[in-house]
Formats: sequence, structure tokens, C-alpha cells
Amino acid sequence: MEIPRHWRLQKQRYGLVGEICPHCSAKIFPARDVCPECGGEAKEPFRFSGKGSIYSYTVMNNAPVGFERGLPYTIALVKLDEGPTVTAQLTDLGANKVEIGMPVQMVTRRIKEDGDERGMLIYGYKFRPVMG
Amino acid sequence: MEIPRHWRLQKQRYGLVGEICPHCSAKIFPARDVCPECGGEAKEPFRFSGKGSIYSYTVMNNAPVGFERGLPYTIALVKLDEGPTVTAQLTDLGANKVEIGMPVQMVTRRIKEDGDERGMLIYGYKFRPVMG
Amino acid sequence: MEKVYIAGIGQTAVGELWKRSLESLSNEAIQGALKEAGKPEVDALYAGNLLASAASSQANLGVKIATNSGLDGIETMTTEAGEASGAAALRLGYLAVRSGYVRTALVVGVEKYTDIVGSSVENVISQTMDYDFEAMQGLTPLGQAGLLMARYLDSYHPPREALGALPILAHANAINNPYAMYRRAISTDAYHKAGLVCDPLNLYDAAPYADGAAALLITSDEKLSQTAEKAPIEITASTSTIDALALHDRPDALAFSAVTISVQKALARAGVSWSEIDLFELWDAYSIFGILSVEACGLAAHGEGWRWLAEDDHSPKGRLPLVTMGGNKARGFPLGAAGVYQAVEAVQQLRGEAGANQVDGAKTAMIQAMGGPASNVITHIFSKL
Amino acid sequence: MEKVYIAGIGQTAVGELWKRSLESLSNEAIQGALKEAGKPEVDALYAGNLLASAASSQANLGVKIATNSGLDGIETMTTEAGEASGAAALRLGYLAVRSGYVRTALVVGVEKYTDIVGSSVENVISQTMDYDFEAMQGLTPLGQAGLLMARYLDSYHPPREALGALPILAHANAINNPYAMYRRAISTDAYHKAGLVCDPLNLYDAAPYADGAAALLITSDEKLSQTAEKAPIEITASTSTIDALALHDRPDALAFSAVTISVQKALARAGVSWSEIDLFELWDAYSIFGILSVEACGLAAHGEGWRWLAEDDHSPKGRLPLVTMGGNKARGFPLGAAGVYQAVEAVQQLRGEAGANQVDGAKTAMIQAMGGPASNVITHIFSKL
Ligand SMILES: [Zn+2]
Ligand SMILES: [Zn+2]
Repeated sequence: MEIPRHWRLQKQRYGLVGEICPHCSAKIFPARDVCPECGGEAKEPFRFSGKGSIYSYTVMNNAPVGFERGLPYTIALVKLDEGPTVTAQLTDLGANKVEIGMPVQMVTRRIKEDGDERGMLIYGYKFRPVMG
Repeated sequence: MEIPRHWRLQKQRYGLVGEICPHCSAKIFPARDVCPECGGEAKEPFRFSGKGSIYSYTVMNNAPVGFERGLPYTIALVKLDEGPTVTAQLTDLGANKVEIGMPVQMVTRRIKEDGDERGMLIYGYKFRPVMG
Repeated sequence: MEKVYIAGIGQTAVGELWKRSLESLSNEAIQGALKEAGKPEVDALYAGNLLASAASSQANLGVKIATNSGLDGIETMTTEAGEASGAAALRLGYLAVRSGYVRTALVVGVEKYTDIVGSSVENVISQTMDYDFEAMQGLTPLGQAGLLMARYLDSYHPPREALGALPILAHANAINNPYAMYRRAISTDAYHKAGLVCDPLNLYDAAPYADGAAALLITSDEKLSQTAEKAPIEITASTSTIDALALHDRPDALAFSAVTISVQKALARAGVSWSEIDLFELWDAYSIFGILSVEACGLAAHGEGWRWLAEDDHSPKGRLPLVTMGGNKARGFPLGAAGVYQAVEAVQQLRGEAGANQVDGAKTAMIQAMGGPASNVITHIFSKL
Repeated sequence: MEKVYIAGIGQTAVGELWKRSLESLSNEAIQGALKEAGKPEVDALYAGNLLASAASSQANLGVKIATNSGLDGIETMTTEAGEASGAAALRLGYLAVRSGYVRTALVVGVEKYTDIVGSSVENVISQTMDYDFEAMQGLTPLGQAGLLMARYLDSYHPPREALGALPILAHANAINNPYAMYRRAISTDAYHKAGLVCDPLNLYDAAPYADGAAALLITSDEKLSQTAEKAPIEITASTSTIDALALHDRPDALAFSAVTISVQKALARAGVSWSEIDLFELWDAYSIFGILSVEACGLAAHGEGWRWLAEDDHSPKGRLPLVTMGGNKARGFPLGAAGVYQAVEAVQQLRGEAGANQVDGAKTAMIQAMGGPASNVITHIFSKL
């Protein structure tokens, strides 16, 4: 049971909330204690737009415990418009063929079932193709 | 799920099977690859009589997953008549007051439920007071 | 061979820190140690940790910590030696700097046991024992301590309440440690009335599991270790010795023979005797461990350790001060991080920064961590230059 | 500073070894290494392991191993650096012996992933990634490799089948390694037709997880390392460098910059250039890792690593032989133990004991292990005296 850490990361997962460095204005996701750009202390929350494009992607045919129901699923490195890259599943693909460079938009979806008898569902960001 | 290792240790757990050193005749439990007495290679199985006496004991009021049903339970260091000491639960205590030095005899009992949905039961040695 | 100095220390408050992550705790301790040393360039970060793999599903922890703290391109690895994991990280750091290959290293002890809840906690902690032949019988580390205490009481017949001397001392000392988990005294009466958890071991005989991080900046650069504010501290001995994991695999469970060997080697390395040790941060994960430790150290005869603890003065003003900042019992017991907390506390004493608990004129300190019931004993001696 | 020699090697056959325990595998490798070195007194045992805590519920593994092998009262600790854990143990052993504090040490890499079964295997292996932001999205290490391969193919457009050069070479070499898991060749055609596991990564692009143990006896005692039968081998460089755990935390995921830094430092330490390296045991956990590694090493330009691997001869008779005993792909990939297998294989080559795969006149070898996708890179150089 991992309730404490899911709760701790809830904002980051639901709202794609990272940080903006007060020293050099670098936008950071996931949040870190020290800015990777300037080495200053980073503590200012920043909500990302959720817009980005696919840097790379792959299709998972085997999954860890808690992810089996979604198999097969596509997982991508998404380069956010504000700079950082994020690892996330792609969703709502429909008939779209996934391609590197394709624009995507963040949505909130169920990402995992916690592996104990209570079957807690964990929600967080996924990305879907930008329509039209 | 830990089926492979339970299966691997089945003989040792069901029959209190350790080793007798072919070089110095030391009796060894649990089995080791190198004899703790003489440093020689130890590979000859030896079935212990299961007779021994209590070196120390304590009462467990909290238990790891898989042991909760037996709470509270008494666990002891049992000095076997052949020499080695073994860690095991005491069982069939009835109205007996447990004491250090008390003679005990090995029996086979359920010791753990494996923690997944299949609820595998693991059997092995416990010790009970020697009657009369 | 290079000499090895401690140029900076840092620590977080100890407690059940639900809101914090492994890397966030680590960063707080790291920034403290770096700041003290004047933010030098760091070559390596050695992380001492026991539970991250089993409780937080995070391996390669040093990398996670380093990235979060902006320490890119350095060296890291994690050391594990049960609850002595932090002390093992210090030993690795010591060897690395002494070898000349690494000039400046961060030693970080971190633990976050509250990433899991419920009886799973007992399971992950039980990994420090022999899994196949101890944990599989339903034993826990608490149970190991109960077995040792029962045998000790039966063998030597001390008054039961006399075994409370060490936890009572620890709580008295923690009052003045702002980083401690329990800053309140306990009385002999409260100890005597405490509920049994593993008969005959009671609630106050066991140090409380906790979260926390502590860090040391160690270096071969003597200049770095010396500032106007603080004296340079040298690590003059570092030793590590094992016994069997399982109590049943030892010829005499009460002997704690790894303590004996580790301490003898440490004193010889540092070239000092017990009379020159000004304070001893011993390992009080369980009160019975403290008793068996002082016997194995040769400070008291076998069967007399309880008396040595109960009848001599081991407060910061006593002849051999112990657990001066509260020990594992009252500072809190952050498992694999505890060995680095001991080091931080010893440095505070040697620098004269221990406040109301200051040991007057402290020049040489011994610290000793244990994985399991002295299954893995790591001893360090620090000296003020 | 002391010089550090390798005086003995040992290894078990690699495979899915259901019937064996961590300590039994370790003992087989240890006895091999001890015997070669004439059964000297051992001061320390450093255990490199990734999964014992999560898969076998066993912490303080070094103690369990030492007790089983009759090595009482020595020093042990476990090192963990993801899949580079074995290489980390070698580095620790190197630092300890070089420092002069430890004279003779056993370095043991051991892994036993078959203590668990089913999809839990994916979970424990996924600890090597950033748990909160990679594993929690459903990514696995296999998926990381798929992401890298997809980006590489899209960036540089190599012929897809050309990426099979390294696994095909590994399988060809493993035929002559009696300890290897897969002793059979694979053809370009078989590679091309293999099933996709993480599109575009196929079954032959990934090294198979396996159980196994390998051991080295290292020492500062040059006499110990030298016998009539075998040449003494010196460890002339040992370096360790990190990158972020998560691919998304790196400026360029295809750069493997920790490889670049680690190799540059190692060559400088050993005082050699690439032209003097007679064989290179690179890290082929995934074929794309091998490609990115040779690019980061500077052996090929970015985007040209596939060509360097496919068009040059890297067999034992080629210009720079690679994965000479089968690498992780065909010898089998015992995770945290693999780094010590690499060391054992390099010693076999330098001693002239590599049989049909012998690299003629091999005097200097480089081995390189990775935790994650070059999140933690540990490079060693060995030289025959
Ligand atoms: Zn900044
Ligand atoms: Zn024998």
C-alpha cells in the first residue's frame, strides 16, 4: 500500500504542476529541490499548459502489476511546449497513427490500480492527440 | 509469490533435514555449503531427531503479513539435542508454562499464508512441549 | 594514504514524515553539509539506505538524490548493511577518500519507512534477519531482541527495571536535541509500567522506527575542513565486522562477538584506549543491544552490563557519556540513516556545538552502528585536531 | 596508494536457476576465486546485488553469503547501483584495497530473480527507473530501451536489421562459453523476423534476465596474484559517473553522457588510449544501449554507431573485439551480477584462457557496466603485467 506517496504527488500528477525557478525562470517538471539550469533553490509551483509533442514512443506488451488491464498501451516521451520532457501514456488514440513530432495534449485518466485487496485506483496525466 | 524458494526448502522445513559434515561429523542446521566447524565442504543430508530444549523464547504481539492469524504466538530458540539451535514457533502449549530449559519436540504445522490472492499455505517445523 | 576529514554536517528532524520524499529529506541534509563546507565541488555521493527498494520501489537511489540536488555527473552508489547501512556509506566514503581516488564525498544516510503502511512494515524490516530461517518462522527484529532479553534475564537475574537505564538516559538527552523525535523524559516508573511488546521486552525497550536524513561532507583537503567557526575533525578509525545473521547460527547469542572484534580493531587503528574515548554513541536500537554491546566492548563483564549502565553516570557530564543527543531510542531510529546521525552528533560534540548536552573538552568520539543484533558492526573513531 | 590485483576468478553457469539460492550461487563463485588464489585469508566480501531485497526479502546479503561460505568475522556490505551493482562492488573493493585498509577482498556479483514469478518480475526490475515519474506511468526498462530505439531510428534512419549486429555477435561468441545461457548462433534473418516486445524493440534486442554469481579475489599482494599458471592482472582504472535516472530528465536522451565522462576518466587514469584497448566488454542489456555506448565512447560519430558495429569486425579476431564471451545478450543477463561476469571474462582474455574466443595478445581490457540507460556508468580497465 502506497497511499502516502500517491497523496504527496497528487498535484503533480493531476495538474501537471512543476516549478518555475525564481532565479533563472527555468520551468521544471517533475519538481526538484535544486534548479537543473542554475543550481538555485526551486520552490515556486508552476502549472504546465499540458501542450507538447511526441519525442519518442513505444508499445508495451508486458506490464508491471497494476497496469495489466490497459495492455497493450503506448507510452511516450512528450516534450512540453514550456521545455521539459515527461514520460506518459498516450490515450484516446482512435485511428490516429502515432508519430514522432505529433502534437499532444494532457488529460487526466486512471493510470494504475494499487496492488492490494483494496484495489485503489490512481489517476494522473496521460496525453492524447490534439484534434483538428 | 515465492513458490520456488518454498519448494527448494521443503525438505529442510518438513523434516528438519540439515547436514552432517563428512570431514568432522558436525551436525549442521540450517544446511550450509561450508561446515562452520572445520571449513570443509558440507553436502551430506542429516535428519534431526527433533528433540531439544528451549534456549530462549518471546511472545509476538505484532506479526508480519501472513502470520497475523496466529497472534499472539510464542517463538523460541530451540537447542537441538544434536547440537545446532533453531528458530521456531512453539505450539500445542495448552496450560503449559513455557520455561527456558524446557524439553520440546518438533512437529509439522502450518507456519504462513503466502501473501497473494492464491493464499498458499506453507508448512514446516514448530515445537511442542514433550509430554509426561 | 590520504587523511580523511569531516568538513560539513547536515540533518533533518527525525519523525514520521509522511509528506516528505527520500530525495527531499536527503537534499535538506546535503544542503546543510555543503553549506558548512563552503559549497565545494563534490566528486561522489554515497547513500546509506535499507528500505528504499522494498518500501519505496526505488533502486539506484543515489542517482535520484543527486539529480534532485543538482549534483550532475558525479559518482554514486548505495550501500546496504541492514540498519548499519548509513555507517557503511561512511566507511565507503572513508575508503574512497583515503585511497586518493575521491577527494570530496557526500555521505548521506536516508530512510523513509512511511512510504508503506500497515503490517507490511514488519515484513520489510524483517529482511534484516535470515529470511528463510528466521522471518519465515514469524520472527521480527523486535522478536530477536525479545529472545535476547529473555535469555539475559534468565542467565543473570538483574532487576527487571534496571534494564531501563539506557532508554531513560536517551530520553533525558533528547530533550536538548532540536532534531529529536521524542523530547521528553521518561521515569523509571513509566519504564516499569510500559506495555510488553515482545515479552519481556516492553515499549520503551525498542527505538521507534522513523524517517530522516543526515549527511556528512568528507574530504582529504584539510583546508576545506577548517574554518574560523569549526575545528577540523579527522576520521581516525573505520572498521566493519560481521557475525551470523541468525541468532541460532551463533555459538553464544549473548556474546555480540562482532562488537568485540570491531572495537578492538578500531582502538588499535586510532591508537587510543578506552580511557581516551570522551563519548560513545553506542547502538541502542533495543535496550538489550546496548547492554550486550558494552559487555562485548569490554566496558563491563558478561552479565554486568546492566549494572554498568544503571549505576555509573553516562550523562554528558559523566565518566563515559553515551547516546548524548538521544540515541536511536529518543532521537528516533531512522534505520539505515541512523549511522550517519550518530556521526553528525559526534561531530557536534567534538566541535563543542552540542548545547546543553555538551561533553566538556570532548576530543575523541567512538560511534558504532549495527545491522541486526550485531550481525554487522561498523565502528568509527573521530578526533578533533 | 596500493596497487590492486586480481588473483582469482569464479563464476556459475548463467540461467534460470530455480533450485539454487543466492548464497549457494555465491558460494560456487567464491570457492572458484579462492581456489585460484591459493585460499588466502580474506578481509572483506563486497556483494553487488540489485534484487535480493525486493525479490527475496533478504537484506544484509553479504552476511548471509559469508556465513554460508564459512567466512566468519570478516567485513561485508552490499553495493547497489541498479544493474551496475556488481561493478559497484568491484569499485568498492578496488577503493578498499587501494586505500591500504583492506588487503584482500572478495567481490561477489549475485542475482536471483527467479525467487519470484509472474508480473511481479516487471515490478522489481522497474525499480531501476525513476519510480514516481517513469514506473508509475507503466514504463519498464524494456520500454525505456524501446523509446530510445524509436528515437534513434527516427533520427538517423539506419536499416532496421543493421541494429542486430551486436546481438548476432554476442550469440556467435557465446557458443564457446561453457557458462553462457544461450550457446547458439542467431542469423540476420532470425533477428529480422523476431517478435516485437516494445515496438520497435524485438525479442533479440533485449538481453534475457537470468540468475548467476561471479566472484573476484582482489588484493594488494602482488605475490598472491602470480602463479606459474596465470599472469597477474592489475586494475589500472575504476571510474563511476551518473546521469539522471529518468530519460525525460536529460537534455538529450540519445547522448549517454555518463558513458563519455566515465570512459574519458578511465583512459586518463590508466594512461592509455583507445588504440591500446585490446577488447571492450560493453553493456549490451539492449542492442540500442550498445549503439549509444560506442557513440558516447567516441568510437563512432552520433548516428553512426550502428554502422561501426555492423560494418567493422568486432569478433575476437577483429580490430576491437566486443562482448567476447557472449555479453549480456547471450551469456545471459544476471542484472546486478553482470558487472562481475564482465570482469571475470576480461580476466579470462588477459590470461589467455578464453579458448576459441581468445583475443590474440590481449594485454589491456575495458569493461563497462550500466545501471539503467547509462544512469550510472562504471568503467574499469585491467592490464596484464
Ligand atoms: Zn534556475
Ligand atoms: Zn566439518
